Amino acid sequence: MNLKELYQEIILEHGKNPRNLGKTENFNKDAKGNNPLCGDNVHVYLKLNDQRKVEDISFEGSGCAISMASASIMTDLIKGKSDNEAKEIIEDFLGMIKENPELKNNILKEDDKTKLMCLSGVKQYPMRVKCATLSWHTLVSAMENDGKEITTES
Amino acid sequence: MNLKELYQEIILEHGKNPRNLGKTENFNKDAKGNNPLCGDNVHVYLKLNDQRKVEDISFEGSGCAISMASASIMTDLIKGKSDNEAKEIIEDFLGMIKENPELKNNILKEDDKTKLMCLSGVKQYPMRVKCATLSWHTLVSAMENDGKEITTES
Amino acid sequence: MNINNIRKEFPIFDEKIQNNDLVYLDSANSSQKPKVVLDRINDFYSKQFSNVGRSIHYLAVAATNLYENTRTSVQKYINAKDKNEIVFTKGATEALNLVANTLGQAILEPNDEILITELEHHSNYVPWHFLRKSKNIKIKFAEINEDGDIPIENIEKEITDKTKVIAITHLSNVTGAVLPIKEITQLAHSKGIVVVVDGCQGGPHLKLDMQDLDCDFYAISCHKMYGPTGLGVLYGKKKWLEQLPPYQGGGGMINEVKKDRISYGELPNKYEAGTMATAQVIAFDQSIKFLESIGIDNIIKHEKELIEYGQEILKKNNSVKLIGNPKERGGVLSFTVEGVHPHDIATILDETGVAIRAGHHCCQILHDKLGIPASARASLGVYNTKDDLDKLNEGINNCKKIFGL
Amino acid sequence: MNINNIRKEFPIFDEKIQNNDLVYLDSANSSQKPKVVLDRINDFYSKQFSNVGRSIHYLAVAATNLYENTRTSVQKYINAKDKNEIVFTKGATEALNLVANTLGQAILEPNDEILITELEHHSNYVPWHFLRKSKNIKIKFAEINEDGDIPIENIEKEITDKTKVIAITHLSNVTGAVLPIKEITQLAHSKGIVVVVDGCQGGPHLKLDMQDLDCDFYAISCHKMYGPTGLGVLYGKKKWLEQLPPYQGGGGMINEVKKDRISYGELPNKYEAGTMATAQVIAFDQSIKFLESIGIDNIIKHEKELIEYGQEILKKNNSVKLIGNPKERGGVLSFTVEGVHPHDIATILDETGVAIRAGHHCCQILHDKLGIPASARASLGVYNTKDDLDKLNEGINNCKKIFGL
Ligand SMILES: Cc1ncc(COP(=O)(O)O)c(C=O)c1O
Ligand SMILES: Cc1ncc(COP(=O)(O)O)c(C=O)c1O
Repeated sequence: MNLKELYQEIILEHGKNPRNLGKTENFNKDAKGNNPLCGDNVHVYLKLNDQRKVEDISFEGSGCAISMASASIMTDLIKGKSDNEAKEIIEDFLGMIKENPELKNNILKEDDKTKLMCLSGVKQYPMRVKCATLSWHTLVSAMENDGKEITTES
Repeated sequence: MNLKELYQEIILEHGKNPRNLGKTENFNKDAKGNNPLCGDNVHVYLKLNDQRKVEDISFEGSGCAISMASASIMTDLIKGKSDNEAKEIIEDFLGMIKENPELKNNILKEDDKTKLMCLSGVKQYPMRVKCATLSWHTLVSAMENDGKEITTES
Repeated sequence: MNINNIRKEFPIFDEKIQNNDLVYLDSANSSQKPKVVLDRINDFYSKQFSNVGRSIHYLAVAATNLYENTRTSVQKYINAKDKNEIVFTKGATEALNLVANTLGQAILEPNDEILITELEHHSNYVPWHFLRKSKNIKIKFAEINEDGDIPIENIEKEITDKTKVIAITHLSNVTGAVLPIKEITQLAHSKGIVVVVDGCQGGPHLKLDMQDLDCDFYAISCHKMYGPTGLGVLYGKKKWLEQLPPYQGGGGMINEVKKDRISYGELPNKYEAGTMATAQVIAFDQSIKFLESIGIDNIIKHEKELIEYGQEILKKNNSVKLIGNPKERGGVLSFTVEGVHPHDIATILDETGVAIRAGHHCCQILHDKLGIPASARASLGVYNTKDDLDKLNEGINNCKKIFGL
Repeated sequence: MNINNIRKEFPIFDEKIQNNDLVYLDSANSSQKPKVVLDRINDFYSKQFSNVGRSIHYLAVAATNLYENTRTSVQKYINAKDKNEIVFTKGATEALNLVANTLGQAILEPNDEILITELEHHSNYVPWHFLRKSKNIKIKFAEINEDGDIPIENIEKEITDKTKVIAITHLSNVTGAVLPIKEITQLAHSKGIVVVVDGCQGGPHLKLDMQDLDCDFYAISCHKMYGPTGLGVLYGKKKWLEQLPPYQGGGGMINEVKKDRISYGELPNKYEAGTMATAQVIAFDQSIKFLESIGIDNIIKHEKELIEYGQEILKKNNSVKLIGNPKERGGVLSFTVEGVHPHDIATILDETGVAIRAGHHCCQILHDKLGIPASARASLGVYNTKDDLDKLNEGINNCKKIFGL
């Protein structure tokens, strides 16, 4: 195990200064996520325009460095993408955290992929995987806008 | 341990042909006893006359050789005794089964005491003590006539 | 299947019980435990112990994984669709209480009927009885036939419009009757009735296949399945476990807790309030592995041979009366001996190391019906042999001698 | 009290955890187990195993006696008047559910109030919350003061004519505050209010004297008292246990069972339905003996020294903020580190073998009140040393380094 891999510079930096924190104006989709075990929670707000493009995205919540960094990086990368692109990125990210060694999508630029790969350190810390994935699961729920609250147990 | 001590002739004989089995006429006190663990039950009927003498006593019920013999011998010995004498005999019997090596009362004749002592074999069989004492506890309850059903758990 | 090797896995058979070899014929009460299970308990406590599901340090993570592994093993062993259909409880009794209580809260209305059978263990009657008082529910009893079986017709004729639940044993712990759960479930489901199976004796003796049985709930007693005490499993179809309210409240089963409201966690946490029987769950994985290593088909075959042999010798013994003559008998031989009360039989057998049970075996309704206050019961485990049954028979002969019969 | 000898009794400290010595600071979650307890479990299963209270053969009688011996040991250890005031449960959570459920059935009326505190663990809130829905009961919360204590005035001012039950922790698993149970009981009883104490943390850390506390119920978690998992104890005054209805139904808790009625057994059977955690109960006797062999006064003294030392070093560490400053603190040091989330602290500490817990510790109400989503908690057992606390402090410094603080 390697703490350095888990707490890379970029994670610490995003954790400390998360981007897109707050409640975006005129959001039209949102969802809450919750980790009952530890009390972490996140609320993702999304503005999907008529062309089904993510015009704006933000989040509120509190959590550890990993979860804040993950939400921060996620919102950064998803902004401006179409909903189909977003879904592909999400799936790719969750697949990478779960088992794949690399990201596979052709949507993100290399340096964006590098940012995301910084979160791969959690793979060695099974109990922390939920921290990294909560905001992503919540984003899925927001996009589906089924109003169902997400918990990390699933 | 010694099965021969537990199943003495007299026990087997009383077990097979219990005395005073049935519901005595004109009883004025009675009580039920029950061993929830094994389903044994006994119902003791008592006729206490104006001089507080046990004019008649009988029992109904089903159980193992030990419990039938015990009820049979008990009813035999208690018949004709005053209620105070009965209480002393009961106490003495229960004390003997619990810890005393011998019976101490001066009420019973020697050969009646010998009959009772035949039940002392259960001392080596802790789970069978309840079989030997159920009818006696039930008799106490009948004499007090508090209507409380006796279980062997106490 | 080599019975000598199997016996060697159970340390208790190395012991002398009052100078006798142990002839253990009380497995329907609780089975003995193989060494692998004991070693697992010991290893877990001495090398890996931590509480599960709460902390995120190394030991806690490892323990949580081990705990969840057992859930998966049980899922596979009983062929459940989803691991979250497996709930750990303190025993089968708690599992049945959980089901009765939560069905009572969620779907039962006054005057609804619960159909149970005359074979039921108190653990599958008393929890429903509670609903009589709290909800004015009615309880009906499907009758046994003269063989101690419950033919499906006896179920069918008790079903009314009001029947909401059929709660029934898979294998009677007294007559040994194996009930046609699959057919009962088909019948019940065709009428929208929930089927709850008391699988305490099914667990150790039968092949467990939830997809085949298709029942809604199935309760298992781990200590009868070569596992630790203080542990049971409730299988429940996901749609039920998701829909029903929680049973006990506490740590671990919540989602969000506020002063004015509480929301509950998802499966499997919802039904596992408080610190669970961690070590027992983790060790039960070894019980499953033990069963799998022998193979349930081999176990069934072995026990069938023993049951047949036992019936044969006991039938030859005049004054022995076997209880029940079911079409399919599993694991249990109950009997009475003319002129000797079951307690006396048990005591006399015990003197030579033969451990059986005497009493009503928590089935008073059945004993009332049979018109006997108690019976003697020899029940089998995977470790028993024909020799054990011979010793049983010798013991019975000894009873007859002592009682001058 | 020789700490090195005590540590030697716990096999887990011989293990390396990811190449580190184990610094176990998660005992409020669950304690480690001394070898005597593990040996007892193993011995019982491998040499003496049988179910208790049911059969009358030799092993069954012996097991029943051993089981009841533990009841007597617990009675003495907590100074209860009667052994039948000791009920074995699957855990403290079940014990609290039992009390809430049966009080709910027997004495609570709509609009009655239950008074709990902001310190309560979910296990002492959710079971009462169930009564909100089923019985329209109100729940009130006594507030903590700024030290994380519950002074008796804060209890007193929430009491109304409608208050029927005060359910309260003996020792907070977050702030470590030891509450004045004796005084609270006096106050409550003067108003006819039932007092239920969550003794999960009281069990391992305080002297337990039911006659002195005089509470009506006291719930204990055996796995936090150096005992096996899957076991709890409910102490209840006899008058209550006799008067209240049963909680779970099943084998062993009945008196007479008929098709149309059931009567229940007497104490202690009434509350012990189904096969209990036999081996765990029998082994718990060794946990009691272990505690007695050291002496609770020595344990209290040792832990007090550690708590004081821990407070001292953590107070010196700037950026550490201790949670609570109670008059009397037992067993627990919770804290936050400015700029580092508790989960990150736990992960970083774990890397050097220091096991703590991070989260809300099943106390969301309290964390809401404190305005923090989570905290880090180091909790003590009899085996901890000052060295353990030094390693904790080093670990915190390491967090600060990694986070550039
Ligand atoms: C104060 C307190 N109450 C209740 C509980 C629940 O105890 P258990 O999980 O053993 O049922 C705990 C332990 O987590 C506790 O610390
Ligand atoms: C058929 C049946 N049902 C229920 C039970 C109760 O199981 P447990 O005591 O493990 O809760 C038993 C065992 O005694 C049983 O044989």
